[in-house]
Amino acid sequence: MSAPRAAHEVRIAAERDIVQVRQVVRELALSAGFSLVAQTKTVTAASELARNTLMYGGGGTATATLDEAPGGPARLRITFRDAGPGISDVDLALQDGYSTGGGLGLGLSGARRLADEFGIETGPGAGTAVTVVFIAREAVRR
Amino acid sequence: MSAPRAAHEVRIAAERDIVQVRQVVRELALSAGFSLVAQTKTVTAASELARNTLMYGGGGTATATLDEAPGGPARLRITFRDAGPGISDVDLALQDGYSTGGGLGLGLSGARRLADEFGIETGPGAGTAVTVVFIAREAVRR
Amino acid sequence: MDFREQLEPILRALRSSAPPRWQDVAVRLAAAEPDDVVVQTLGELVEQLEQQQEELSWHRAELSQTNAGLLALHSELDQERRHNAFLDDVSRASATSLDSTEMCAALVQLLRARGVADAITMWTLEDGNLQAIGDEDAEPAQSTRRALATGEAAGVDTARLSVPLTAGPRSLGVLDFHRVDGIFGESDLATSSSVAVRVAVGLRNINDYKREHELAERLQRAMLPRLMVPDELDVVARYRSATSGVQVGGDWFDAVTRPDGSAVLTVGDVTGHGLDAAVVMGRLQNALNAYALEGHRPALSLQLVHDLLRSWDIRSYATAVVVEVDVAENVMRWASAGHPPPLLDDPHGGVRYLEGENASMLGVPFHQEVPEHEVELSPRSSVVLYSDGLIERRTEDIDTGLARLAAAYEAARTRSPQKRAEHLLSTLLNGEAHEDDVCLLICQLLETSD
Amino acid sequence: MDFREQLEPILRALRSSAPPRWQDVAVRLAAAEPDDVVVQTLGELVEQLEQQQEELSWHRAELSQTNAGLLALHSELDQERRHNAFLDDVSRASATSLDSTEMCAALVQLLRARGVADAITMWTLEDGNLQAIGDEDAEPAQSTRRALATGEAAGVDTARLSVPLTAGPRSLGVLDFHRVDGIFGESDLATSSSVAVRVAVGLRNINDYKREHELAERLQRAMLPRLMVPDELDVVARYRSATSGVQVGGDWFDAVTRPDGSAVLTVGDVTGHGLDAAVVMGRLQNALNAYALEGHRPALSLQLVHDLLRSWDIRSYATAVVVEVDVAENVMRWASAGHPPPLLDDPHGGVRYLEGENASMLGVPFHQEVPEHEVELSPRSSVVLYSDGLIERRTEDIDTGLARLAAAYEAARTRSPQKRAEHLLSTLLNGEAHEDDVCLLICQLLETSD
Ligand SMILES: [Mn+2]
Ligand SMILES: [Mn+2]
Ligand SMILES: [Mn+2]
Ligand SMILES: [Mn+2]
Repeated sequence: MSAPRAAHEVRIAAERDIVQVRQVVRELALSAGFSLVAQTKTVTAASELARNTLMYGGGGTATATLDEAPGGPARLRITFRDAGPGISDVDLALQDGYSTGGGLGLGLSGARRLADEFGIETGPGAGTAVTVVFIAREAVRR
Repeated sequence: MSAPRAAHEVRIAAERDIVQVRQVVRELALSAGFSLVAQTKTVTAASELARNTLMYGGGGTATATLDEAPGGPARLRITFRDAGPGISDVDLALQDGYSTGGGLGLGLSGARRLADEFGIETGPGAGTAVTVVFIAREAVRR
Repeated sequence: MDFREQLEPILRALRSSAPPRWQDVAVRLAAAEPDDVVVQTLGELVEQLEQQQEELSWHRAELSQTNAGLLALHSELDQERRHNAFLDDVSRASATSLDSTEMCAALVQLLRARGVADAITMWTLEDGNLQAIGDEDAEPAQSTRRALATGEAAGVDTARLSVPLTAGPRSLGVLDFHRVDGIFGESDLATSSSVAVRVAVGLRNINDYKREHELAERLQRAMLPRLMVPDELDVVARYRSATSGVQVGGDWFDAVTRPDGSAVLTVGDVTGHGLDAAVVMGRLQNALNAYALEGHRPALSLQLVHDLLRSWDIRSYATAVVVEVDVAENVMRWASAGHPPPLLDDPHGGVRYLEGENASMLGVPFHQEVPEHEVELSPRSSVVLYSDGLIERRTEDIDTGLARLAAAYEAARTRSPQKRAEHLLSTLLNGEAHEDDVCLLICQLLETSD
Repeated sequence: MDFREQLEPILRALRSSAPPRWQDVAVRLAAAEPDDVVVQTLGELVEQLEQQQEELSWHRAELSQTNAGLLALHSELDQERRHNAFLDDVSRASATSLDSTEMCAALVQLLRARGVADAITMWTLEDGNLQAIGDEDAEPAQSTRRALATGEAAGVDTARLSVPLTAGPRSLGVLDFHRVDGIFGESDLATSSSVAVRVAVGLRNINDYKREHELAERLQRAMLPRLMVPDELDVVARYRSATSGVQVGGDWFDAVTRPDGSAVLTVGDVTGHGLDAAVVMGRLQNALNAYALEGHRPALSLQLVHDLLRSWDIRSYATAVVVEVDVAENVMRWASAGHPPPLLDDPHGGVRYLEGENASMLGVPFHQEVPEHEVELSPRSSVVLYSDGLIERRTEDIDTGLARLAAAYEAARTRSPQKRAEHLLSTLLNGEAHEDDVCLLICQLLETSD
């Protein structure tokens, strides 16, 4: 028996929608028992991906789902979809934007670093769908 | 011959002043050549101290000075002053708020952790002055 | 009414279903009295909106900057963690082997993977001279010598960076980092010296271990016997230690040729195992060797060594058999102190154990005379000396073991002493782990040319 | 016109110099036509303000949450870095000493400072049994045995947590963590096993080193001579190695008492230094000891040992002096093979060197006869045997050294042999680093009761 899944969809059409994505994701993370640090990582990644959807994809949607498998840790899955021009060179786009200074790379590679799982489907003219998964963990006592 | 010092004072009387403190500090950090990470640490600490000034000191001022000693690295010094009730037990207030869950401690101990130098002058009924110094460093290549 | 300019774009941007038309509003505002409170209110609201808008944009900017800072922080952390993991690996590679060549190989793999260097040379100080590990003939470069002399890294801006290896105040050597393409810069100093610190700890342990290991090994090697036999004899000896790792035990064999051409063969067994037994063994072997060379007969040699052992302040016992082969006279004299009997293979008489009265073990706390026996030797005869480890099994009586040895020796009769020795060991020990040391010596008379 | 409720608080909160009074505005709004565009505009602006206010509060909340998250992240990083630094220290403590007791002490200090444990016990496997370092009699606890048997930590929820120490597939022992106040929980498992992994690496090296060190040490100890002298003599001997760390060299002394009560004293010196010389030394000493005990006179003993040395397949030379003290007859016989002359202190005749023909060095490639000399001894006479390291200096001729030794020995005439030996060493070596090994033996006849 698996716990009920609630899908939360946010349209991303304007700057103000980014902050809404943050809040939806934050609430889900909070309800799944994410630590403050994990919460911040999740929200930061979501915020960057939402910004990419708005700026490079011409807007789209963010869909967040909380997956509470029985016995296992909670998994927060967020998918960002747009119908924009797509990314022709994914490898290049995934290079660490921090060091190369590119705008897109910063969010994309940063989000990949922060997420536990990361997937991207895109191509020239095919739009882009980025999925990140964050897993709730017991705070490790050092 | 020491470089000119520019003192920037921001009154902290309302919520909106906190974001102004952030911006003043961010600009000074940027002009002193702080890396993005160092800048973020500086702004985060300043923001927390400004919030303390507003919430526990009943408002006050933030004074930011950039000290560019010849030959040495730039030093960004920020002092937060209020005429509030002061802190009776400084040691307690400096305990890591993250683990003890207290409101004041979070900002104070966090700011101390982030700053290169940290000083506090306070006492019951004597108001509070907190000074933090951040030093610009070459990004260390690992 | 200077809020009108701001009001117009606000009104135009409204997304409500029926926004008021700006023209209509503008007409009304133009006609309004200066103290019209509704218009005044409109002005105030516009100003309020403007201020709020500004505040909102500050917040947006701050949020996005902070986000960027967080990403950058995590990127730095990633680098830091990888760097720490790398140094951890270096520590591990420096500590997990006490063999310097293995350590170098493990290091190079790490340094290559990390892009720190394509190769390394580890120089150790031997008697004040730099010696490259794995290449005895290598000459240190100038930067290597400089690093050693100054105690600081040398070779920045070249393809070879030399970093001193020090443990406390002691200089252990120099680590050279090489790059095939490219040179080392100032920015490589921190990493290379972090590596060197860890390598130095490992190197110090390697040096300490090596010193002790070499000392122990040479001392043991010096205790192993040297077979010195005349041309008329073919002598082969084997030693199998029950203790793994140690090269000497309490069992020994020896063969010496006297100036007169006779040979003296010995097999002995000091009670107990390990190092204590080995030390006593070394002294007994050495003394028996000296007595034999002096010319003493087997019985007298055993007699003297019994007295000698009693004179030492140790409580040790030993069994031994001494055989003198007089090649000129074709005679063999032998004496035994508590040792299993020699096995003789006479082409005419067959395989048999030599029987004769034994003395007690060497070292027993009383004076004793050692009886000596003599036996004639046919050409191509051979004699087998051995320690009890070859024949004794926990589950059998000793006669069974003796019979098995004789049968096995007989079975390999046509073979050379070497082959017969291997045959005995494989047949009697059966590849199993043996609980006792095993010593075996076979001596065969060769066909003489005269 | 439902925006009025929202407008009222907005208007009241205005901080401008002359804000419109709400009552006035309310009156006007009540009187307005439904399609009044100014009033409609007012409504739209209020709605806009409300929306923007909400957005602003979202941003404020996000910014403050993100700030809190950043602080928490840095707090975690701090812990992580401290944890890494701690484990680094553990690695260092485990690697910087090859002495297990020192390593335990360094570890406890770290573990205490970190609050991980108040004490530890390190158990090593010796012949399959657990042995506590620093406490031979300690018995392993149940959790210790369990950790060894299962290869997993044992003792959670008690005050003793036992973690296995393994190197690859090999079990090396167990590390017990103790707490004085409090118990160990599940959350202590990660840290304790990280510590154990690092300690195991160090322990493996310690074991390897210890094994070799003990082997070398015991072999060396076995080579050191034992002075066995009759009651009538007071014999003292000293050895000073030129090579630090090694306990044996090419110089030796020996003293043996025969069954007839006579004593034989020897000092010898194998050419060269270090281990090779030490091994030859051990065999020569042992053989001379055997010959002496056999009853041979000094000259014959040297003669035999010369032949023996020539028979070995090594190219080594040695000098030696052998002195036989016949206490019953008050006579001393001596022979020397290339060795510096014995020094005699006769209460009646004074301090003088014994003169007499020497043989060549032992091991020279030709047969030689060794001359023997005899001298009468007065009661309380003493004789000094020594190796050339005591008298030779690079910058002097040998006579100067001999004269200095005689003078120094005379100067300390009234003292005991022990004191005279110390006096000679301090006077002649002068606390300086000496280039050659030094061996010294003093033998004094005691006043006999009869
Ligand atoms: Mn044995
Ligand atoms: Mn045996
Ligand atoms: Mn010497
Ligand atoms: Mn010498």
